[in-house]
Amino acid sequence: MAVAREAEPVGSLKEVREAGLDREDLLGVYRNMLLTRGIEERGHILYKQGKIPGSFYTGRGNEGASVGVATALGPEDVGTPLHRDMGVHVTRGVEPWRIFAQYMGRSDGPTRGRDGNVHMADARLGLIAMVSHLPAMLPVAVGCALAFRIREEKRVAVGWFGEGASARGDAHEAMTFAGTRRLPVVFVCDNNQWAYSTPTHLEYASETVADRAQAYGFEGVVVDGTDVLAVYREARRAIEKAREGGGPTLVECMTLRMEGHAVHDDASYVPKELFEEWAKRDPIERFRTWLRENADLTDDEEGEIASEIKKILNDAIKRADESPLPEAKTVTDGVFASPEDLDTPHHK
Amino acid sequence: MAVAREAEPVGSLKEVREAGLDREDLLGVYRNMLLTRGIEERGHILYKQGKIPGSFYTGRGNEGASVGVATALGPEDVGTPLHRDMGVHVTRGVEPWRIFAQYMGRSDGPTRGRDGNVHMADARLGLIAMVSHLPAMLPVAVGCALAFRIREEKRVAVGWFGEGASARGDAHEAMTFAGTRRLPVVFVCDNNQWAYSTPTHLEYASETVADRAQAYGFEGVVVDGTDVLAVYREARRAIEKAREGGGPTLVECMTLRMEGHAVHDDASYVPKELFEEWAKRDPIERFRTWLRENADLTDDEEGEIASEIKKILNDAIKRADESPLPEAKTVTDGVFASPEDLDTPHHK
Amino acid sequence: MPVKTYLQAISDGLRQEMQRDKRVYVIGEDVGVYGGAFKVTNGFQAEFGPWRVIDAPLAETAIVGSCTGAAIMGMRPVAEMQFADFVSCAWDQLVTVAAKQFYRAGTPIPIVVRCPSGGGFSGGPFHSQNPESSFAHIAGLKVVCPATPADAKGLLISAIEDPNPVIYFEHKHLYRRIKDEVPDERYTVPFGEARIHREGDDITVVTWGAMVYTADEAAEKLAEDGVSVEILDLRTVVPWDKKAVLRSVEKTSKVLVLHEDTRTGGFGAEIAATITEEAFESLDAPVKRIAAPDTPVPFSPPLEKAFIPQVDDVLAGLKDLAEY
Amino acid sequence: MPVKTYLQAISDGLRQEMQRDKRVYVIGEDVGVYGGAFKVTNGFQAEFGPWRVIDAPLAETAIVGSCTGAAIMGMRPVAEMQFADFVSCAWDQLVTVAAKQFYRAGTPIPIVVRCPSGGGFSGGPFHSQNPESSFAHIAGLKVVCPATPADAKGLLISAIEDPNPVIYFEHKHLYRRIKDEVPDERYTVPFGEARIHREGDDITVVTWGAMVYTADEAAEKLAEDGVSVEILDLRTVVPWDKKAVLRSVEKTSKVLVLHEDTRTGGFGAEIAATITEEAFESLDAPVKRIAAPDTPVPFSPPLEKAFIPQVDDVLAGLKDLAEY
Ligand SMILES: Cc1ncc(C[n+]2csc(CCOP(=O)(O)OP(=O)(O)O)c2C)c(N)n1
Ligand SMILES: Cc1ncc(C[n+]2csc(CCOP(=O)(O)OP(=O)(O)O)c2C)c(N)n1
Ligand SMILES: [Mg+2]
Ligand SMILES: [Mg+2]
Repeated sequence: MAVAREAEPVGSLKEVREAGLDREDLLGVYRNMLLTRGIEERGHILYKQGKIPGSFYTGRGNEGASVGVATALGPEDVGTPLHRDMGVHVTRGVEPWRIFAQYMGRSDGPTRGRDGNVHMADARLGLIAMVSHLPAMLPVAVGCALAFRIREEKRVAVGWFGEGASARGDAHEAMTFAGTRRLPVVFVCDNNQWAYSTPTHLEYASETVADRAQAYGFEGVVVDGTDVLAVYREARRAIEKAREGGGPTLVECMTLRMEGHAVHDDASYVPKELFEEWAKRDPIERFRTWLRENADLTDDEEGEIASEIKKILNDAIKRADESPLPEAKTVTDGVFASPEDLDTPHHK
Repeated sequence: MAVAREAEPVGSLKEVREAGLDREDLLGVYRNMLLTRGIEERGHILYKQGKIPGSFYTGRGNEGASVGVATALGPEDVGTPLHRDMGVHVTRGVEPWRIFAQYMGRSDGPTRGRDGNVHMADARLGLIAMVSHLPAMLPVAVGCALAFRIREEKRVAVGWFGEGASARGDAHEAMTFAGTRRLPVVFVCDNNQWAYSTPTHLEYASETVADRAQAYGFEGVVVDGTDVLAVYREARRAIEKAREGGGPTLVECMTLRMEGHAVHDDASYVPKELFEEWAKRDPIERFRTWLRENADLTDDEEGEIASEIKKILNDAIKRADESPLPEAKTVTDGVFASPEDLDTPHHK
Repeated sequence: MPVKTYLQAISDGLRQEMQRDKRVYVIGEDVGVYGGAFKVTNGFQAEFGPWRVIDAPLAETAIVGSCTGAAIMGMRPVAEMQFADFVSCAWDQLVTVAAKQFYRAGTPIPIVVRCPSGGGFSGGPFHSQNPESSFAHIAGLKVVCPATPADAKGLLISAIEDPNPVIYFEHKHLYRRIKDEVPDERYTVPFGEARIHREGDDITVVTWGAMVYTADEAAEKLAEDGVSVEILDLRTVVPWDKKAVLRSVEKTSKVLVLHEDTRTGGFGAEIAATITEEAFESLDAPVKRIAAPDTPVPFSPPLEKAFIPQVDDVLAGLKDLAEY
Repeated sequence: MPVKTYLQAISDGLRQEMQRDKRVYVIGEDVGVYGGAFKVTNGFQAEFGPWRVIDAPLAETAIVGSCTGAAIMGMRPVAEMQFADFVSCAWDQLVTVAAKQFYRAGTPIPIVVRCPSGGGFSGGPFHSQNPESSFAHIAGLKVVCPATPADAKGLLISAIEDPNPVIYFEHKHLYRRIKDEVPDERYTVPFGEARIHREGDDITVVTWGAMVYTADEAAEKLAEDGVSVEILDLRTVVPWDKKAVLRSVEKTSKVLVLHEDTRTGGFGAEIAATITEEAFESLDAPVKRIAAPDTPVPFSPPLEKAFIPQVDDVLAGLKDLAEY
């Protein structure tokens, strides 16, 4: 018995305008999706060139979901995006060269070479760097919301989690606490149908992850994660509801993880037909078609955007590659913060 | 929106017979409830006399729920009862004198003075000793069920938890795993409306705890925990369903914790009217009335049982008091098990 | 100066800081309406309201994890574990998120986790532990173990001020047993500065928490034999005052490290190893450790007494050293 | 005798034990269909079926907690953490339930938790840790850290046989790098018996895991200077072979304790403190410790290299000792 609401797809430009996006915004969304994919594709190439140490993860197929939710965030809102959510960083405005610097372990990456992959965030953009341990950032997101509630600020926190990580206690405790206190937090489940090699029926036994919201006293919504506008609309609803004191919502974005878990994984355990089916629903392709049909996206504009993105990426990689590796002697710096370190936007 | 089933009360003797209990069984249930309460009342007196070190906890008001579930267990079934579930130990047949020895920290208590209160169990009776950390025994109960499933044994594990402890991650992970694998485990929530001083609406935001079962893909049932026969019937249904491969059930037994959290707590935060209301529904009194009305319990029988219990308790306390305190020099014994220690009923 | 119990000093210090700094809030199980299992926050909810004295669900991961988030948003959370033992349920949030976030991401996490710790009253295996050594090994956490009422207050205020995650162990056996003068005004006690609890010349005892008093009783007895013992109360285990310890060792040449936590891998090993490494030439005897044996904390009084280091155990250790 | 990688030795040992003993089963994330993140259980599910090679939900508490229950019911569970780092999510189940159950309730908990640990390939803060010291402090747990393929197999079988909870750290950097002869037949390597990896007379190195090879390279270099180094590979950290260590120290009079885990409160402190306590008169120099600095494990190669003790660091330490 499913109890969560299933969100309908988004139709016309008019509908989208009502949801708060004008044409310029829509092109921005498109740009962010392309940039997100571009960063990860280029990262993959850099990895194969041996320029990225360790492992490498991407969120291919999740660009609509991540950009959609991030577009719905207000400027003062905050979030804890995960390893499939590059689109959130991009949408919030992190400079692409810093992401490549992060990938390559350089001093100018947001973690200054101390962590890799998308284990990073720019606090000034309202984002908090993820840890590997999933979904340990959910209680943290709830704590942000708690701070907003205590101070009676109209701000919202968004906590991301995968459908696999929904099995862990941190998800439960975070949602339990948020539900009892009706905190201004939105839980976004990136449901890409696989947790590494594990299919969903071994991770949860409810029909959908969103069905679980009911157990925590709030609403669950399932949305097609390849439909960036539907994601945006549902995220915005949930965020504004939270902002107005309506408490949490669980928004589940359905996608398919279009690559292996990480570079080393060929995902041979995923049925080929599944990939084929979902390839047809590529979020970027889908949105491009929508823009052409509903917002008069022209060949010229498309080309312009594409070359703009290309230039950004080329410049970014070049600049990142000029960033030095951190010096060995700095290894013990900054284990503990000093009082001056509290001089950040949030701590002030 | 409640999604769990609400169990109806139990009516006639006929109905109970169909549920598997004859008159002798019923008197046994009555005895176990009286013995449970007697042990805890006497414990309380011993505590006040300074004979019990540390703190002291009782399950007053939960005798029907604990004895009811335990009565439904098969001889080969196992369970992880908690601090309100003395009735489970009693029903499974632990000797009362050993419980008093446990309370008083003597060598003959099931933990040989190493732990106190009802942090004990006799493994030969299919019970596993609880830890304080709640509800850490739920994943353990699930593991028992997993063993039964692997070996294809028709046995069932019962895991108890309080409504307060339902907030912790262990509950979630245990139920998630059990649900995905349809393991033969029954989750019993002793919902006594308080977690120490914390009321239920600060512990969970669903209407009932049983509503949460849906999130794990199995059935939830709410039953009046002061109605020992209704508890028995629902527990039995759930246990037999699990035994037949039907997977887990969450059975929530509604009661009121009729005393403070522990001896030191006067429970002044509980509205007086609530105590008054629930005092009228005392599970022992209720069952006694039912037995008189439905099973011809006579004054003579009642008197006989009462003095039998009294004698058991007197003898038990005397015998326990003769049990020596453990010797200081044994403090470091048995931190690690030896191969011979595996020579237990389950390990064989 | 008013004389207060250790417990009252903690309570008053916390209240004062909450009055002064609106960013400070308290969260934990039963801390609000009930005033906390040990009544440290008694009356707080009436004074500060339900959103600054928050009755949390029974969910240590949510409690500590939410503190981390709120701290990043500029709050100064003080979490209470009902007993120190239950901090094991927030282990991952502390070691994985809170401890490493500043080093990795440059985000300070100014949170305090108050942990009523320690044994001595038959609390049994799960209401008596001293888990400070486990946290002391995790880079990025500070670990505080006050022994006196004045330190309890001053260190708590320092902990709240500190821009890092601080685990604050308050020893339950000191709560009502130990009374002393505590200044009324706000003050801080700096981290990493040991307190000389007792001056002496012949043997140094390095210890903290309730063991300070055990050591003191033993030293008192030994004084009758003309052996003079210096007792250093570390006050904070991370950072620990290596300088003060080495200074004292240089003077006495003999050291006993004493703690209530279990021996193997306890923080006493770190102290003993460091002393040997850095003051080898000053030592007239091997550094001796006295600690609880490697077992869970047993419940029954004779076992618990055999578990927690007693005055006689310390006395015997000191005599061994004196005679070495 | 066939030559196998460290990884293959673990895999073969586990398979052999599962063939022999129906009570043994494997549970973990992606251990079944995928064969485990490092392919240790590759092909196992096809051989033993889905109920003996169990793909668990992403839920370490459920994984470890369920092992405890199944063990009490007579099974011999072997859990795999995908990376050792994630065992922090099962901390409470291990220290609160599994470690203490036998002492309290007399119920043995024969479980093995396999933890792929260690750094050296830019795994970053959460895929490189060596958390053995944290567990070594908890009474009731055994802690195993094999360094060679033959030990990896024999210690794993001992771990499965052992009636206690065993945390088995398999160093990822040895997985495919280290190859050696491994007997085909079933055999056990007893816990608590150190292996002399290299015989020598002048300095003793006490270490385990991947550091055995780092120490060996340094010793090789130092041999050119005519200094002879003895390397003891502890093999198990709990129990650890105090006797063998003291025997070696008596011979060499100088000791270096080396580990990849961070320094403060690391298990090296316990070893150093014990050596000083029990062999003070044999020591010609203070026991030296080399370990990772007190930071999270950094990702970027120059930082990671500065974090993990390198051959040159060990060499410098040995030279210091030689010259003391
Ligand atoms: C607590 C924890 N255990 C194990 C892992 C290893 N791990 C990394 S990602 C992953 C799968 C996560 O699945 P899901 O939550 O669905 O996110 P996805 O990767 O599919 O986006 C696993 C098991 C982890 N990161 N954290
Ligand atoms: C993990 C954990 N945190 C805190 C406690 C302290 N504590 C003991 S009982 C209790 C309340 C439990 O409430 P509930 O689960 O409803 O059980 P009840 O005592 O009401 O039967 C608390 C907070 C604990 N035992 N375990
Ligand atoms: Mg997924
Ligand atoms: Mg309750």
